[in-house]
Amino acid sequence: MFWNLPLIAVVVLTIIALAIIVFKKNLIKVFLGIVILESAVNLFLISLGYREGGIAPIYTNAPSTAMVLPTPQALTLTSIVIGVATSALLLSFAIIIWKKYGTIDIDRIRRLKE
Amino acid sequence: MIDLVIHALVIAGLVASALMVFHFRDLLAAALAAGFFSFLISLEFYILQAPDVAISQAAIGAGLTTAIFIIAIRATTRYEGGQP
Amino acid sequence: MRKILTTIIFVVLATGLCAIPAFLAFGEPAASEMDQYFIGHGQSEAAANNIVTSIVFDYRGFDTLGESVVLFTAVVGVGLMFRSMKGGKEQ
Amino acid sequence: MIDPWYIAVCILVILVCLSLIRLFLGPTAADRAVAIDTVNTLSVAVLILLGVAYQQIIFIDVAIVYALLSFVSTLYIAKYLGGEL
Amino acid sequence: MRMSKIVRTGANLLYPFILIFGLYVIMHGHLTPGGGFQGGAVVATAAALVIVAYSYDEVTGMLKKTAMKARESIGLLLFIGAGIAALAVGAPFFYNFLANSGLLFGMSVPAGPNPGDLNTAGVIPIMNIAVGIEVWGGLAVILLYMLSGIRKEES
Amino acid sequence: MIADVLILACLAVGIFFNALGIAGLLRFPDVYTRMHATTKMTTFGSMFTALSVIIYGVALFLSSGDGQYVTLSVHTLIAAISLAFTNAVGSHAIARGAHKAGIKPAPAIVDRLEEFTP
Amino acid sequence: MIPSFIVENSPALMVIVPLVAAFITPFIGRISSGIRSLWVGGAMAVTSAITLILAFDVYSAGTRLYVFGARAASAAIPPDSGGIPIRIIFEVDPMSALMLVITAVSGFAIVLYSLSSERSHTGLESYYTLYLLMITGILGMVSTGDIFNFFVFLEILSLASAGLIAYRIDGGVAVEAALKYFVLSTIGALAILVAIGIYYGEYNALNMAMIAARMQFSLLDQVALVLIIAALAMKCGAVPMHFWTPDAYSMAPSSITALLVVASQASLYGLFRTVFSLYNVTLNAVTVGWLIIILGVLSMVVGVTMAIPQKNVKRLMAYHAVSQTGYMLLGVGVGLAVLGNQSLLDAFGYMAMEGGIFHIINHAMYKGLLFLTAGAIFLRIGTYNLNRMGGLGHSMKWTMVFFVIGALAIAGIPPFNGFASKLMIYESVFVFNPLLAVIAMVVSILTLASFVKVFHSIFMGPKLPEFADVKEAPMPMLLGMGILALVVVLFGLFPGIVVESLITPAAHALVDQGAYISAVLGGA
Amino acid sequence: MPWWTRARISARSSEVHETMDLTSTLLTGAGSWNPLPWVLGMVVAAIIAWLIYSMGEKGYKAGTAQAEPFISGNPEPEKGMVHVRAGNLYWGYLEALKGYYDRLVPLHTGDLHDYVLWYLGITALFLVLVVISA
Repeated sequence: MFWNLPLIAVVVLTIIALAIIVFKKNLIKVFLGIVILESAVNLFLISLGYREGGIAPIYTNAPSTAMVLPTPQALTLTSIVIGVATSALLLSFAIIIWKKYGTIDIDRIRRLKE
Repeated sequence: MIDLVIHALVIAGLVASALMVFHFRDLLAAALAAGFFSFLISLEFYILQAPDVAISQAAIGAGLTTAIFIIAIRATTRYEGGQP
Repeated sequence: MRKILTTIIFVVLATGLCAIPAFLAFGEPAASEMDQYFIGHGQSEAAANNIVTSIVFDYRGFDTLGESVVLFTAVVGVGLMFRSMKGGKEQ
Repeated sequence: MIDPWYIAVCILVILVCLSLIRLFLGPTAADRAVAIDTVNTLSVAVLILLGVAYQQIIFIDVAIVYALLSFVSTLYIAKYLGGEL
Repeated sequence: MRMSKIVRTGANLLYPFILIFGLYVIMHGHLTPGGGFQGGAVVATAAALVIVAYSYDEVTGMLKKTAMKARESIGLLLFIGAGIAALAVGAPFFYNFLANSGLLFGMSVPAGPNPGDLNTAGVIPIMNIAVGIEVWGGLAVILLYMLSGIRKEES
Repeated sequence: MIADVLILACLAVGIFFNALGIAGLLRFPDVYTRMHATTKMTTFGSMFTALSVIIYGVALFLSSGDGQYVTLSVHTLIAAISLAFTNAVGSHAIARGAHKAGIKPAPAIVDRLEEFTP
Repeated sequence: MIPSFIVENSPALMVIVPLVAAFITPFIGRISSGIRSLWVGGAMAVTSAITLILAFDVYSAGTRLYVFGARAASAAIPPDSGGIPIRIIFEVDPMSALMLVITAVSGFAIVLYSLSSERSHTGLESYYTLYLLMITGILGMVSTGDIFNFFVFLEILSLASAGLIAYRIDGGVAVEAALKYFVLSTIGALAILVAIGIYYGEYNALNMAMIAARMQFSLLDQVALVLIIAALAMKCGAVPMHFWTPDAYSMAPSSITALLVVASQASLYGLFRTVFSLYNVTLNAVTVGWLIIILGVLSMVVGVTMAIPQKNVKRLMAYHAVSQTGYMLLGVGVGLAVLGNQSLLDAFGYMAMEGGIFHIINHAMYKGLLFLTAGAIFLRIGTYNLNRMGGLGHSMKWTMVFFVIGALAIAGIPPFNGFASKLMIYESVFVFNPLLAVIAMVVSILTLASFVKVFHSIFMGPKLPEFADVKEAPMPMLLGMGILALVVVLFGLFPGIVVESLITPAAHALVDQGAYISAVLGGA
Repeated sequence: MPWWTRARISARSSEVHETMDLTSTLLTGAGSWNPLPWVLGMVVAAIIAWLIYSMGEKGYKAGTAQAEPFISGNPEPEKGMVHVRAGNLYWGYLEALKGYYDRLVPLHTGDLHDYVLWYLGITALFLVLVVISA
């Protein structure tokens, strides 16, 4: 049970991130929540590939016995770059909204309804 | 055994810094906490034997994401819900 | 009302996500045939010592293309946001 | 016998977690920036020592990247604090 | 506004150093941890360092947005070109046609733990370089655009 | 044997100074004093831990003749040098930024930066 | 006639061509706008041609596989890997081919349209770049056989759509819509990524066929199923997760809205693919089927009732898009609910699914046509507000004709294609549960009612003085609308051959999990 | 002939109407639908309508006083004024379903938090239902 620590951390971090997204009114705060959510998912992927006593999947002079699984690392690399692209686009939206509306409070960004 | 302790400490730090992001009303402080979070998750990747991912998280997460968040805070507002 | 519903949603989601640590073992992957193949053959097929790189650029190179395109898309989108709007009509 | 590298790493990680307290308390943003800067310094030591503890020489690259790059975000924070950004 | 002279000097000194290190990370992507993305991010951070140390107007003289965008497109074209080249050889898209061929980057690797050789891995180093160029341009231009957003607000 | 002692000594010194730095960060009253503690102590401490790794690498190289340990030492040296460089510049920038942000060193009598910058 | 090189590599080429075109477009735009138009139109034409070639090949010769980076298709599954495909595989079966046809036709028509509709706006290089990337995203999503690749293309699609929704940033309202869409789709995409991680952790495979072959429907699989279907149902705009739809559809440029409809259909495709090809009979078909049916019925009713009081014509049409999505969910949901029972499936299940799938292609065509007409009207009179329109039938005759075709098709008036698919849905759903069929018919009547309102207030009445000098929409726009209208009319006049040759293979390919798996894994 | 076509025809061969054009006949589960007779019927109806139209009064001339409406001598209102605008259509329908709309419209708050919460709520609901029923 104790060994599942990273996976438990994934659950806790996901819930914290969703709480930030749902309870915080400020757009930038919400985006920070999304960043944390992304990191939690990345941590999930990486911990799927961990193998007890494994070394990094790189052949060097280090003694090669067992290696951790490489595929999740490749997936996570992709996911990290997608994450930074996402946050850049989101933040530029926030800046434009600040310019046009004068606020980044979610309660007041409500011109589209019904 | 002792690597387990390191592991547990890093994860405790992760959860603590995530909670700090939740707590701070000063967005700059929240962005700093998120930078700290990025660093800790990079350390966690390092411990989980993923140096490739650790490098990219360190470069992108701790370096550039913090920078663009700070630029965005500068372009918008610093305090959640107006000046305290 | 809204608070109660939100709490219920979060409790249910947390319970559902707890299936992950309950059923997936950390440290001993349930199955690893595909990754064993990469570890065993990556060096001879892709001729790279770094297995992660050989997956990223060879076995799953198409994903990497997609990922670069995502970054490109984000850049184009950000450029669209901060474009100068001289000499054109907008809504 | 426990590996001395691991002990050193463990103590340093405890120190990192302690500086989290200053990040939490710090009355001004500058204090928090100082805490982050400190952590950046410590982290390089942590990464180097962990790399040695794992007997993986290639891991040191991560430490170099972190040492070079964390500094940039510090500069952004400082520039923002000074109102120059 | 530019930062103090100490910072500027430090940035000037560190800029080539970070660039070289980024190139190292890119070029050794198939041997050590790293690769196109990581190296590109490192190089982009060097650009970010210059951007932060000098004022925006000075920076736009040094790092042009159009040049950065061009870099991004060229990197991507190089990357997809390395894939299309496989089509030209008669293999499917993204086939690693250079690996173990004896040509450029075509040396084969002995099995098992070894320090590795730069001249291996076929198209992987080429793709690393391409992605490195792309990520460099992309991340730098994102920073420049966001700073230009601040500038427009002031004027 | 001497190498072992040296490594352990450097490690101990490094960790001791790092701990001092964190103590200063936690206990000192304002930004500038905290920065005074952390910048000097942690840079010094981290340099010493890096030094221990360098000694370790050199010692292993001398005993085994394996080239990879030289790589270890050189990379660690690069990390340490870049750390020394960046840390100094970064701390300077933070201090200047904090001063510009209006945080004045409370017990200071003479504030030369204030006098020189309009 | 067609070089075999193109036919063989068409799955790769259909992604390569728009990508390369998108990378070069920013430079082309610097030379001159005419060359840019030519470039984009040409690139889109080539893409459509390759896509149609591929679709034709799939329909005539069966499922196509394309393995990226391996000399032979057999190299995708090396002997040591435990039978797991290690490389990314594009698996184009008739269902994918149907989506490819939709994308090719609408994409080409819309690019013709936007060549003149967006002429006077700034930032056109970015516009066309993102347009081509969006096409790439849709094409990749519907043809990939690798679940992580699906996620990557989904992200390309989300980012490109978000950028394009925010295209008209002047008022800031478009940015608000884009922001809402993008936050939701990011969270949804991360949920999908968690599900991918669960599959990977359980089965150590990323290929959809391989996961399907090993699927056990354990508790973790159930969690993953829920994460995927909730995210994809949100992305296709099912009630009660539809709130982003009217915002985004009404604020995007009209040409993009027409493409967003196709993008939603791609998400819908992902949903069906997950349910049918990934899980199929292992899941509790009745529960999941009824969940999808309930989502569909809610979408139909809420969508159409919210549409009636709308005053903004595009918002009204967006609610109708939600409502029509409900028909597809209903049809395919009925097919899913009887999945375990072969006799019921033969009796009406296939027919319901065919109706739902036929509705996908019909909806993409006529809804795209309607949005394009709305854009043409906006181009000439500068407002979307129905209260300020009137009497445009005198000056915009062709636009009126196209609008009438689209409106009659969406309302299900007999000679048009909407009637055919709705008839299939009504008759088969009536056997399953008469109440659902009655609701579907009532929704259809309400749809007609609301389009009568739109038609009356835009085109009918005397010529208003403020619109005295309104001209007909320019030629390329009419051409783009004409292509879609032609497809609508043809599908309406010859539904038998369309269903027989396009829809039935797609429905059977969707249901037949064994064929999907054995196409990749061999005779297993 | 592809396998699906064979399967289909063998399943429904009894229902195929040999006389009708196969390309345009749509077989639904309970019957068939062919649009061509419908179109034919519409053409016939149009011809009949045209015949009736052509039998009409020949003395009508547009543009003369004949074409003006007779409103008991009142002046004819402006053309733009008589157009019924969209907001006034379906007033009765909306009034009749007021209770329904009063509940439905406020759900569309435009608040991002609500959007996210609806999504998460549906996920949670599906999770409960799927896991319980499995």
